[in-house]
Amino acid sequence: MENKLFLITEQEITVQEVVDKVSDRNAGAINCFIGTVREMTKGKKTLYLAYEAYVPMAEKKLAQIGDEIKERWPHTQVAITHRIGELAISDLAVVIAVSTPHRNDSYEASRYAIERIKEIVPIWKKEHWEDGQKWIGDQLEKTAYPKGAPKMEELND
Amino acid sequence: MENKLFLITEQEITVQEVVDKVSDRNAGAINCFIGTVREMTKGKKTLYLAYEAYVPMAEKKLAQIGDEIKERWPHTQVAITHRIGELAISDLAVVIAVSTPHRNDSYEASRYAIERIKEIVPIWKKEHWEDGQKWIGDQLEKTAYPKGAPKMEELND
Amino acid sequence: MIKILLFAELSEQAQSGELFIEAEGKSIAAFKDLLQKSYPELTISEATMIAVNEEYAEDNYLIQKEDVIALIPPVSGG
Amino acid sequence: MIKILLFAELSEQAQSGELFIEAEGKSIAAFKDLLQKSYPELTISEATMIAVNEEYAEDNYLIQKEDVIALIPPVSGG
Repeated sequence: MENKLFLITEQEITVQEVVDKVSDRNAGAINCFIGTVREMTKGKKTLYLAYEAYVPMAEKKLAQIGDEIKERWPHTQVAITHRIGELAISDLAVVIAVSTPHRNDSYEASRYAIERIKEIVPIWKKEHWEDGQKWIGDQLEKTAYPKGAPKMEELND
Repeated sequence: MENKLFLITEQEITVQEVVDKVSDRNAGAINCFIGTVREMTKGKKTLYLAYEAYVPMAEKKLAQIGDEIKERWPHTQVAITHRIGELAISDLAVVIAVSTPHRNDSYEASRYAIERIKEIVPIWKKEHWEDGQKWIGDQLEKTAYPKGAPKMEELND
Repeated sequence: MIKILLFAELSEQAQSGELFIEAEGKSIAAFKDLLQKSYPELTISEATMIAVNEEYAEDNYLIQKEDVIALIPPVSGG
Repeated sequence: MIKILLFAELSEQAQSGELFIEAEGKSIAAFKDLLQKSYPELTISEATMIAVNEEYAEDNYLIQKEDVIALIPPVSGG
């Protein structure tokens, strides 16, 4: 089942694998966004991260994001893989691939996907620093849209 | 020399190879834009494309784009590979990888890169259709900025 | 008894990934109140979403016999 | 004689990737005029940029003895 378009996995993510899922003869552009584990955040040093997910619901919500994107940007293909478990610095946490006929849409749809992931997909990150650990919540500090979908201008802050 | 950050090549491009060049412990995001050969454009069917480049100058201009990006978005890593020669439908023509500490910058810097490529990098595309062929020029139909650099608002049309 | 799934901070607080509670017929809002009273160690807030059968539920939804409920604290994927 | 590199449509029109022309001391603008007169089959326009030694040149640049000139028609990479 590793060829699911919307996948939560404990395995390392291969960028090419996700990109290949959106390959399309009528795509002129593929945007691939990769979220990686960063070492320093506001002067604080991360040792490693742990991600946990409500896996079946998370995959459904990723698929919902794919549907929202296809509705807003027709003729688009979307694949998203999110890794869970323990991740080291520089590991890939999420890979979003979007193919579209024209390039601008690929950027916009990809950015929409990452913002929506941070709103509705039940995945949680626990940061492990030298001096402690903490489950991170509500990074966006804004309204959740569990059922509907936000307007693009609401994504651009 | 395949590990050059700014490369013109006749070989197939591997996405992972370009992405790996911008891997950075302090990157939280990598945006990877892939330009592919699209079959249908405005109802016209492309059979294949040929790209030609003034190779040494093209690599210099790609590097210049990298410098412009680092100046506008600090702590950014950039790698760009453009393929030349004959390309089939769905082949990768260009791969741009940009790593940044925060995700918004990765999208903006990547979009800047593709727009600048279409302005200043001496690479030319010849479309081969069923009923003819043509060197494509001036897709942007706007002012060239051979030495300076455009403002972001000029890129957003 | 209704099965409640817990994740992240909440499963650490409960020292378990699941709980069972008598909640059939209750609204989501009433269920949250009851759960908080029964398990004061759990951090349940306005921001804690409730999923029923893997879909976000409205506050006025009435819990059915076979429902699987999950507490969804603010998410932080990506 | 100055070496002129041609690409894309221009090299097809000239049936060659290079030409040689007497252009030392000329400005870029004068060089473009001369080249167009000498090779009327070439499509040279306002949009045709001139590179000198792999860098775009201004119209008033004066061509030096060892310069390598390239004609850069509107680009279409990406």
